[in-house]
Amino acid sequence: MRLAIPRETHPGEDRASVTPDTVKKLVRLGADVAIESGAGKGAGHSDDAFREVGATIESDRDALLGSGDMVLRLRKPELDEVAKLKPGCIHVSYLDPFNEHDLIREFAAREITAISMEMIPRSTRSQKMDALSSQANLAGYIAVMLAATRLPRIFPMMMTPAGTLKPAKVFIIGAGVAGLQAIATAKRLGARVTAFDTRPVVAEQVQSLGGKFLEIDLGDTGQTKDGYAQELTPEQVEMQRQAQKEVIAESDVLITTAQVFGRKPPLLVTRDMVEGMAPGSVIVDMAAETGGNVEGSVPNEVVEVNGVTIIGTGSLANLVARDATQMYASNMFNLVEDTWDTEAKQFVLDMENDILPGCVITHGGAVVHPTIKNIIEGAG
Amino acid sequence: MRLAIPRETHPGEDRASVTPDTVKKLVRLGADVAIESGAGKGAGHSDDAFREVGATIESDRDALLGSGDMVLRLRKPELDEVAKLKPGCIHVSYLDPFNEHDLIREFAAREITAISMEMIPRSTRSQKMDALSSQANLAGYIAVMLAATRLPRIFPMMMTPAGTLKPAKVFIIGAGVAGLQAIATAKRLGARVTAFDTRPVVAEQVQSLGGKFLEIDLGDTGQTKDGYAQELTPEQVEMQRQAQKEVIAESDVLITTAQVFGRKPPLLVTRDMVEGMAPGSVIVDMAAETGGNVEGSVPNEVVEVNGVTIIGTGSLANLVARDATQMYASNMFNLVEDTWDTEAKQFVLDMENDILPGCVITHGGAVVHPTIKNIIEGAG
Amino acid sequence: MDTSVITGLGYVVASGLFIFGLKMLGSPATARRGNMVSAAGMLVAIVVALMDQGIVDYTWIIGGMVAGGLVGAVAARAVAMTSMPEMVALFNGLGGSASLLVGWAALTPDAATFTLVTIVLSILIGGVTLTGSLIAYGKLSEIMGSGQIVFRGQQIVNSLVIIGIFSGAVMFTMEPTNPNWLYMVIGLSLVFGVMAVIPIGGADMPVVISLLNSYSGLAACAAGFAIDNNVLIVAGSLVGASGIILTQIMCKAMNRSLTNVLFSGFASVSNEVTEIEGEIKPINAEDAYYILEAASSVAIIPGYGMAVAQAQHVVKELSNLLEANGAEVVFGIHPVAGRMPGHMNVLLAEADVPYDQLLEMDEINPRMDNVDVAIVIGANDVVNPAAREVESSPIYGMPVINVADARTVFVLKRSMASGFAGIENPLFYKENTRMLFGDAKESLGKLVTELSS
Amino acid sequence: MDTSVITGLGYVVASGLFIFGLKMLGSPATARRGNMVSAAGMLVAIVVALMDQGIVDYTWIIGGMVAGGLVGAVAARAVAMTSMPEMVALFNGLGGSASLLVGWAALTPDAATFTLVTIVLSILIGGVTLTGSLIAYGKLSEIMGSGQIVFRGQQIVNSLVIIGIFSGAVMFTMEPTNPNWLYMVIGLSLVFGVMAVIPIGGADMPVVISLLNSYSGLAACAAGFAIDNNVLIVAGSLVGASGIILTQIMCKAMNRSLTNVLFSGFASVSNEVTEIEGEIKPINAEDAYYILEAASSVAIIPGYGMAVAQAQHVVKELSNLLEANGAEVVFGIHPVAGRMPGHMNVLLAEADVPYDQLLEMDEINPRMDNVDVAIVIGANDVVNPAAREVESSPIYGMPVINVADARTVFVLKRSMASGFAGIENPLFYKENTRMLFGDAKESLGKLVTELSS
Amino acid sequence: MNGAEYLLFILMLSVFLGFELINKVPATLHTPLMSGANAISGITVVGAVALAGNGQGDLAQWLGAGAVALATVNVIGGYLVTDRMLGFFKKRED
Amino acid sequence: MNGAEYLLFILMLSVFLGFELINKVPATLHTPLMSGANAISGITVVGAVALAGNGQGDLAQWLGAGAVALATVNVIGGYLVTDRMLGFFKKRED
Ligand SMILES: NC(=O)c1ccc[n+]([C@@H]2O[C@H](COP(=O)([O-])OP(=O)(O)OC[C@H]3O[C@@H](n4cnc5c(N)ncnc54)[C@H](OP(=O)(O)O)[C@@H]3O)[C@@H](O)[C@H]2O)c1
Ligand SMILES: NC(=O)c1ccc[n+]([C@@H]2O[C@H](COP(=O)([O-])OP(=O)(O)OC[C@H]3O[C@@H](n4cnc5c(N)ncnc54)[C@H](OP(=O)(O)O)[C@@H]3O)[C@@H](O)[C@H]2O)c1
Ligand SMILES: NC(=O)c1ccc[n+]([C@@H]2O[C@H](COP(=O)([O-])OP(=O)(O)OC[C@H]3O[C@@H](n4cnc5c(N)ncnc54)[C@H](O)[C@@H]3O)[C@@H](O)[C@H]2O)c1
Ligand SMILES: NC(=O)c1ccc[n+]([C@@H]2O[C@H](COP(=O)([O-])OP(=O)(O)OC[C@H]3O[C@@H](n4cnc5c(N)ncnc54)[C@H](O)[C@@H]3O)[C@@H](O)[C@H]2O)c1
Repeated sequence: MRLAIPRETHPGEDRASVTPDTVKKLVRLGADVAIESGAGKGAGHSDDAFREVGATIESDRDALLGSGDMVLRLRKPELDEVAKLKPGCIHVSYLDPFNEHDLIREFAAREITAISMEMIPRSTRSQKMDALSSQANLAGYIAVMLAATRLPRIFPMMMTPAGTLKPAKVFIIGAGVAGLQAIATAKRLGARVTAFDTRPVVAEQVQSLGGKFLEIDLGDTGQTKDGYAQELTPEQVEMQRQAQKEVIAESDVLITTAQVFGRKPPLLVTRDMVEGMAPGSVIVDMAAETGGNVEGSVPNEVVEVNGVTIIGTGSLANLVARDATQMYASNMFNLVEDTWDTEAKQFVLDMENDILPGCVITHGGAVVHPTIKNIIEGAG
Repeated sequence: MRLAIPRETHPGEDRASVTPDTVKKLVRLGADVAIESGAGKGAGHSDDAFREVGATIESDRDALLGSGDMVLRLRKPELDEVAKLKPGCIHVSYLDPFNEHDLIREFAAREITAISMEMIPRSTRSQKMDALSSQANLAGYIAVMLAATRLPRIFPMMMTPAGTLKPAKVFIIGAGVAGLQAIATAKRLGARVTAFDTRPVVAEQVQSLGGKFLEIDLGDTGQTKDGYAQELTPEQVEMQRQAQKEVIAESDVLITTAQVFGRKPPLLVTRDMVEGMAPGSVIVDMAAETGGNVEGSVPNEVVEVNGVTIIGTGSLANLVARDATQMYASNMFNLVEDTWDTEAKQFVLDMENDILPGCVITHGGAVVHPTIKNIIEGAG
Repeated sequence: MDTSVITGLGYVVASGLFIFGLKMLGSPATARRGNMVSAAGMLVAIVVALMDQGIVDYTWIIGGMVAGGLVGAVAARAVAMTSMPEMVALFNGLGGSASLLVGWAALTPDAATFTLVTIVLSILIGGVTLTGSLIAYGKLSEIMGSGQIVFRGQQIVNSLVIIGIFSGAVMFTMEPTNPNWLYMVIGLSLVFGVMAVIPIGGADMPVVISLLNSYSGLAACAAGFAIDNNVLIVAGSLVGASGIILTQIMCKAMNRSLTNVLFSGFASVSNEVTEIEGEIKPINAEDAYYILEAASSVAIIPGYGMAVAQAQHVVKELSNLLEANGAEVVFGIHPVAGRMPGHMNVLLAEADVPYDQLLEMDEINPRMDNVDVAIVIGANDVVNPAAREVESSPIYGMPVINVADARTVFVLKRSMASGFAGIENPLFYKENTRMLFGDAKESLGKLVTELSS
Repeated sequence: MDTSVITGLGYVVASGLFIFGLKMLGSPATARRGNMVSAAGMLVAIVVALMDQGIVDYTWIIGGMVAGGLVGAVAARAVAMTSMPEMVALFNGLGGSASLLVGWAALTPDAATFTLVTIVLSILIGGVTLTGSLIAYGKLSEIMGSGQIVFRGQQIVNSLVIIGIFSGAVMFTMEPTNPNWLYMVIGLSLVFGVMAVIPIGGADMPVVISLLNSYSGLAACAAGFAIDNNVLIVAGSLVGASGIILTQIMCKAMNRSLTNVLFSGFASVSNEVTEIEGEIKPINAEDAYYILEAASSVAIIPGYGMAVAQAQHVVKELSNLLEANGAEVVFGIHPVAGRMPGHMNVLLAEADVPYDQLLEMDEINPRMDNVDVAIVIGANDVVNPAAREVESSPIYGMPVINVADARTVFVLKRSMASGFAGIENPLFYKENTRMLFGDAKESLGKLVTELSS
Repeated sequence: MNGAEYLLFILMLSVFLGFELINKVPATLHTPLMSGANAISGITVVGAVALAGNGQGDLAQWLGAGAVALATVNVIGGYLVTDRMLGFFKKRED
Repeated sequence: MNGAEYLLFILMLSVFLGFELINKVPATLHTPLMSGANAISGITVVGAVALAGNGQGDLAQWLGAGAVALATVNVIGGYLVTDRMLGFFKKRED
C-alpha cells in the first residue's frame, strides 16, 4: 500500500504530517511511503532524513497525489486538489467538515474515503490519534509564552532589594486541553491563575493543577458524551459575562479558549470588558480563528485596544512546529497502525471499529457520517 | 530641594525613573518633585497619577532641567542637554563612564555632580540602589521568554498519548544576576539547564537553583572585590570555547550574559559553534549591546545564521517596562533617601559614606572618581 | 547479705539486661550491641544460678554445659549464612526440650495443683516446640520435602490428639503419682508438634519458627512457674510476647493472616473453603508500611487522583524515604494519565522528581515482573487490565501499565468509584492488590510518617 | 476460689488498666478514653481492696471515702480552667500525705528491717511531696509570691535538714519503738519539702509539680513495699517512672535542664556561677523538636543556605507539620536573601508555599515579638543584628530581619562560617539562639521525622 | 526467693514500662498526662482501706482513715480534673 | 498475696513490655530479632542448673543435666548465630 505525504502548502505552515521516526515505523509495517520533497523542511527534517529511513522522495506533487492509496496530510486540501487524488483512495487530514461542505461533496463525488482528524472520537482509547488534543496542548503552552513576552510585567512574584513585585494575575476562560496546559504553564511561571469553564467537571481539573476555579452559577450547563461543552443560551452567556467582568478587570493576562464543538465559539469578552482592563494588559484569544471569544480580536494579528494588547491567534501549535509535527505524526501513525493488516500490508477500513465510524466522513461515493450528512443535506 | 524628572527620550524606551509610589515617598521626605509631562506614560503612569501624589507636572523640558537641584533619570543625557542643567546640581542616571568621556568632561566643566548608576558598589548594604542588578534580573527572565517563544519546541518534558516530548536543553554562559534569573526561569518552565561562569563561587549558586554547572578548568580565574569577573587571558578564552563547544552543539537554547566590568565582553561563541547547533535552535546574546558574546549577533535585532536564530538584545528590561520602572524607581528613591537630611529637606552628598564615593563621577568641577579619572586622563 | 538476696538482685539485673538487649535489637544501629547486652544478661543469670546454695554437685552441670556449649558454638560457627534460619529452628527446638525436661524434673510428689498445672504446661509447650521446630528444620534444610503434607482424616487425628493431651493433663493434675499420664502428655505433645507443622508449606516456615520461638519462651515461662523462678518468667514471657508480635509482623510482611498461615494446609485438603475470587482487600497505612519497608523495588504509577489530591510533594517525599530505605524507586507515567497531556510531568517536575526517574509505559511494563510493590496513586483507567483481558471493554486494546505483574499492588483512591472512562476496574479485585482508601495525600502522608519514624 | 486469689487477679487487672490508660493518654485521639480506662482500673482496685478479709469495720473507710470524694469532686468541678495546674498540685500533695499516713500506720513493733526502710521512705517521700506541692500550689495560685525565695545560708540550712533526715531515718530503723525518731523524720521531711521548692520561680512550677507527681508515685510505691501490696508498687512505680520522664520532657520544652530548674535559685544567691555572655549553644534535632512542638507561632527565615541545600521541599513539609500541630507559620523573606533577586521566591513557589504565607521584612519585623520560634535556614547576613547594633559594621544601617526578638531562634547552618558579606554574626551568640549544625536539608529532615512520629 | 525480690522485679518492669509508654507524648498532652498520672498515684487508697478497716480503733486505724480521705480526694479530684482538661482539649481540636 | 500472684504480675508486665519493645522493628531485623529472642529463651538453663546440681542422682538430676546441655546449646548457639547475622547485616549496610 502506498502512503503519499504531500508538502503542506498553506502559507506559514511549518508542520508536517510525518517525521523520519514515524516513517521508519510505517516502512516497518510494510507500507510504501512517498513524500513530497521539502515536506519536512519547516519542522527541521530534510529530504535525506526521510530517504534514510526508507521513504521515496517525490518532487512531482501531482504524480505523488495521484499515486497514493492513502494520503496523509495536516491541512485540508484545496478543492481543486481533490480531483488529482487517486479515485478510491483514503485521505486523512483536518477537514473542518462542519463548514467545508463543497470539499466534502467533492470527496464523495470522487469516491474518496475522507477521514477528518477533527472527528476522532474523544474516548480514552483513541487519545493516541487525537490531533485536536495534541495540537491544542502545545497551543496552550505557547499562548502563555506569547502573553508573557507581551506583558510589561513579569509573571512570578519577586521580593527584591528594590521592592516586591506582585505575581501577575492570569485568567483563563475555557479549561479544555489548551486551557489546562495554559493554566499549568502560567502556574509554573509563578502567576496567580484563575480559570472558568462551563463544564462542571472542570473545576476539579483546574484545582488539580494548582489553579483557582471561578464559581459562576449558570444553571444547567453540561457536556456531550465526547466531553465537549454544550452551547449556552444567550441568557447564560450574559450571566457569564457579568460574573467574569470583575475578574477580567483585575487580571493582567486573559486567555480565552472557549469552543463549542461544531459551532461558532461564544463571544464572552465584550469591548467594554476589554476597556475595563488596565493598559498594558494582554489578551490571547485562542478562538480567534473560528470567530473569537473576544470582541475586536483579529485572527493572526496583534491589535491594541485602549492600551490592551489583544493577540488573535491562528494556529498556535505552528509556533512550536517541531514538537507539533512530532505529535501530529504520531497521531497519524497510530491511526494507520490501529487497523493495519500486517500480512496484507494494508490499512483496513474497519467500520465495525470503535473509532473509524466516528471520523470517516465520505466513503464509497457517499457522505457516511450521519451528523455531517444531515448538515450538508440540510444546507442543500 | 527640587527634584526634576525629565521624560526618557531614547527611542523605544518605556521605563521611567519614578513611579507615583516613589514620588509620594519623596514628597513625604519634603522634596519638591517636578516631572516632565508624559514621563510615566510608557510604564503606564499618567500625569494625573503623579499630580495626585503631590508632584508638579512641567511640560517645558528645558525649564524643568534648568530648575532641578537634583535630576533623576534613567538613560544618560544627550551631550547638549548637560548645558541646560542648573550649575552645581546633582545628576543621577546611567552614564557609561568608561566610554562616555565627553559627557563626563562636560559634567565636570559645568560643575555638575554626576552620579553613575553603573558604579553603585556591589555591597550588601547598597543592593537596594543597585539598578544594574534590578534591571539585569528582569532581563534574565525576559530573555528566557524570548527564547521560548522563538524555539520551535517546548521547554518542558511531556509524556503524552502522541509520544514523549523531551525537555529542551538550555545552556547559559555567565551566571551573574541575569544568568541566575535565566536559569531559574528556564528551570521553572521545565527545561534541563546547564550553566557556566568563570567565577568559581558561582557553581554552588547555579546548583542552588537546580541547574547543572559545567566544570571547565581554566586555571586561575576569580573575581574583584565587587564580585565582578576578572578578564580572561586570550588562552583561557580559547580553552573555554573548546570546552563549551559540545554542550552548545547539543543545546536547544543558548543564553549568554558574560560581561567583564568596564571592558568589552569576551567573544565566547564563534560562528562555527553557532553553525554546530541544530537548525531551529535559539541564541540570546545578552551582551550584544556592548559588543556581544556571540559572533554575528546584532544588538536589538534578530538574525538567522544557518537556521539558528540569534537574538541580539538591547535593553531587555524595557520589555517589562512596568516592573522595570518600579524597580528602577525604588533604586532611585533608596539612593536619595539614604543620605537625605529630613530637617533640612535636602540630599546630602556625604562623601564619607560607604556608597557615594564609589559612584560619584564628577563633583565641584572635577572628575573625582579615581578609576574614571585615570581612564579619561589616559585617553587624553 | 545472704546469697538469696544476691540471687534476687542478680536476676533483676539479668532481666533488665534482656529488656535493654531486646530494645537495642530493634534498631539497626544498636542491634549488634543489643545482642551482646542480652548475652551479658544471660551470663549474669547463669552465674547467679550457679551460686545457688541448693547445688551440691557441679559435675553434671559442668558436663552438660561443656557438651552443650561445644555443640552450640560449633554449629553456630559452621553453619552457612543461608542455612541460619533452620539453625535457629533447631536451637529453638532444643530450648523447648530443655523446658520439657525441667518441667518434668520439677515434679515432686507433694506438688500443689498450681505447680502441677504449670508443670504440665511447660511439658506440653516444650514438647510441641521441640518436634514442631524439628519439622521446621527438616523442611527448611530440605531433609524432608518442603511441601504441605496433608492427608484425609488429618483433622480427625488432630482432634483426637488434642483431646488426648487435654484429658492426660487433667488426669495428671489429679493423679500426679501415676507416671503414665505424664508419659501420655509428653508423647502426645511431641506428636502434636509434628502434626501442627507438617501441613504448612516451606515458604511459610519463617513465620512458624517465629511462632515456635514464642512458644519456647512460654515454655520457659511455664517452667519458671513450676520451679518458682522469676528470671525464667520474665525472660520467658518477654520472648513469648515479643515472639507473638514478631510473628504478626512477619505475617503482615508476607501479606497473610496468621490463621491463614497455620491452617491453609487443612483448607486445601478439606475443600471446605472455596477461594472467593475477586474480593476487595483493603489495607491500612500501617500494614502497607510493613510491606513497603521490606520492598527493594517500588514503582509508583500516578494518575489524575494524585493531581486532584495535590499529592505530588508527598509522593516525592515517599520516594525519597523508600530510596533511603534501600529500595529502587521509579515512576511509570502512562501517556494519558491525568486530564491533559503532560499532566503528571508538570506536577512531578514541580515536586523535583528527576526526569531520569520517569519511565514511559513501554519502559516500565517489561520491568514490572521484578517490582516488589507497585503503588498506584489515584490512577484508574491507565492501569485497568480490562484493556488487556476484557474484549468487550471500551478500552480493550489500549496499552496500560501492567501493575498486576508486580508482586504486590497498592491502589490509593478514595472509593471504588470508576475513572474518566467510567468502567469497572478488575485490578482492584486481584489477588495481590490491596486498596488503601482515602485521599491520596492523606494516605501518603501516613505512609511517610510510618516510614520516617 | 478464695478471696486472696480474687484480690490478686483483681490487682493484676487494675494494673493492666492503668498501663493501658497511660498508653492511651499519650495520643490526643484516645486521651480522654485513656483517662477513663485508668479510672476504671482504680475502681477495680478499690473494690478488690474493700473485699479484703482483714477489714472488720467499714465505718471509717466509708466516712473517709465520702468526705474525700465530696471534697475532690467539688474542687474538680469548681476550679477554673486556668487554675487547673495548681489544683493538680494540691491533689498531688494530698496523695503524698496519704502515703505518709499509710507508711506511718504500717508501723508494727515487730516489723523487719526491710519493712522499716520502706516505711521511712514512704513517710519521707510522702512528706516532701505534701509540703512541696503545697508551696507549689501557693506560688501558682498567688497566695504567696511567685518569685524565687532565697536567703543567705540557705544551703547550710538545707544540708542540716538533709543530715537530720538521714540520721533520723537510720536511728528509726534501729530503734523503731522510739516514736521520736519517727516524728523527727516526719517533721524534717515536711520542712525539706518547703525548702526544696521555695527557691524555684513560679514559671518553673509546672516542672516542679511534675517532679512532685513522680515523687508521690514513688511514695505510693514505698508504701506498697511497706504494706506488701503489689498494686501500689506497680501503679506507684508507673507514676514514678512516667513522672520523671515527663519532667525531663517538660524541661526540654522549656529549654532548661532539670538541675538548672531545681538549683538555679541557689546559684543566683551563691554567685558562684557567672553568666558567660556570648556562648555558642548547639542543639540537636531531638531537643529542637521538643521546643518546636510546643510552639504556637513559628517564623521561617530562609537564606542562601536553603537554596544550596535545596531544602525548599522539606521546609514546606516542616511548615505543614507545624501547622498540623496547631502552630501559625509564616515565612520572612529578606529582600537580599539568596544570590539573585527573588531567589527565595522561585524556590518556595516550587515547593508550593502559598504566596500569602510570605511576609516581607517590614511585615514580619513588627510581629517578631510574638514569635515563639524563629527558624533561620541557611541565612546569615540578612539576619545579622550587627546591622542594627555595630556601627562599625559594613552592613550597619541595612534593615535586617530581627529574629533575635523571637522567644527562641534556631539557626540551621553547617558551621560558624560567615555569609556573603564575610562578617561575623553576633546573632549566633545570643542568649536565645540555638545552633542546629549540619546541612539544612538533613537537619530539617530530622526535625520532620521527629515531628511526624 | 522472698517477697521483696518479687517486688523489686515488679518495680523494675514497671519503670521500664513507664518509660516506654511516656517516651513520646506531644506537648499538648503533657499537663493532662501529668494530671492523669497524679490520679493514679492516689492508689494509696487501696493500702489505706485495709488499715482504716482493721477495726481496732488504734493509731493505725486513725491514720488509715485519714489516708483514705486524703487519697480519695486525690483520686476523685484527679480523674475529674483530667477529664475536664481533656474535654476542653477535644473542643479546641474540632 | 502468694507467690503465684506475684508471678502473674510479672507475667503481665513482661507481656506489656515485650509488646512495647517489639512494636516497630524494621523488616530487615526480623530474623536477627527472632534469633536473639530465641537465645533468651534458653534461660531455662538457669532452672535446669539447680536441678542438675541437686546431687541426689535421682531422675530429676538426670533430667536436669539433659536440660542443661540442651539449653546451653540454645543459648550459646543462639547468641553466636545472631551475632553472625548482625555482622553480615552490618557489612551490607556499609
Ligand atoms: N491525559 C489527557 O490528556 C486526558 C485528557 C482528558 C481525559 N483523559 C482521560 O483521563 C483518564 C486518565 O486516567 P487516570 O488513571 O489518570 O485517571 P482516572 O482513570 O480518571 O482515575 C482517577 C482516579 O483517581 C481517584 N481519585 C480522585 N481524587 C482522588 C484523591 N483526592 N485521592 C485519591 N484518589 C483520588 C478516583 O477514584 P476515587 O474517586 O475513588 O478516589 C479515580 O478513580 C483516561 O481515561 C484518559 O483518557 C486524559
Ligand atoms: N539577593 C541577591 O540578589 C544577592 C545577590 C548577590 C549577593 N547577595 C548577598 O548574599 C547575601 C544573602 O544573605 P543570606 O543570609 O541569604 O545568605 P548568606 O549571608 O550568604 O549566608 C548563607 C549561609 O548559609 C549557610 N549554608 C550554606 N550552605 C548550607 C547548607 N547546605 N546547609 C545549611 N546552611 C548552609 C552558610 O553557612 P555555613 O557555611 O556555616 O553552612 C552561610 O552562612 C547578602 O549578603 C546579599 O547581599 C544577594
Ligand atoms: N477522552 C479523552 O481521552 C479526551 C481527549 C481530549 C479531550 N477530552 C475531553 O474533552 C474536553 C474538551 O476538550 P477541548 O479542549 O478539545 O474542548 P474545546 O476546544 O472544544 O473547548 C475548550 C473549552 O472551552 C470550554 N467552553 C465552551 N464554552 C464555554 C464558555 N461559554 N465559557 C467557558 N468555557 C467554555 C469547553 O468546556 C472546553 O473546556 C477536555 O477537557 C477533555 O475532558 C477527552
Ligand atoms: N553584594 C551584592 O549585594 C551584589 C549585588 C549584585 C551582584 N552581586 C554580585 O556580582 C556578581 C556579578 O554580577 P553581574 O551579573 O552584574 O555581573 P556582570 O553582568 O558583570 O557579568 C555577568 C556574568 O558573566 C560572567 N563572566 C564574565 N566572563 C565570563 C566568561 N568568559 N565566561 C563565562 N562567564 C563570564 C561573570 O562572572 C558574571 O557572573 C553577581 O553574581 C553577584 O555575586 C552582588
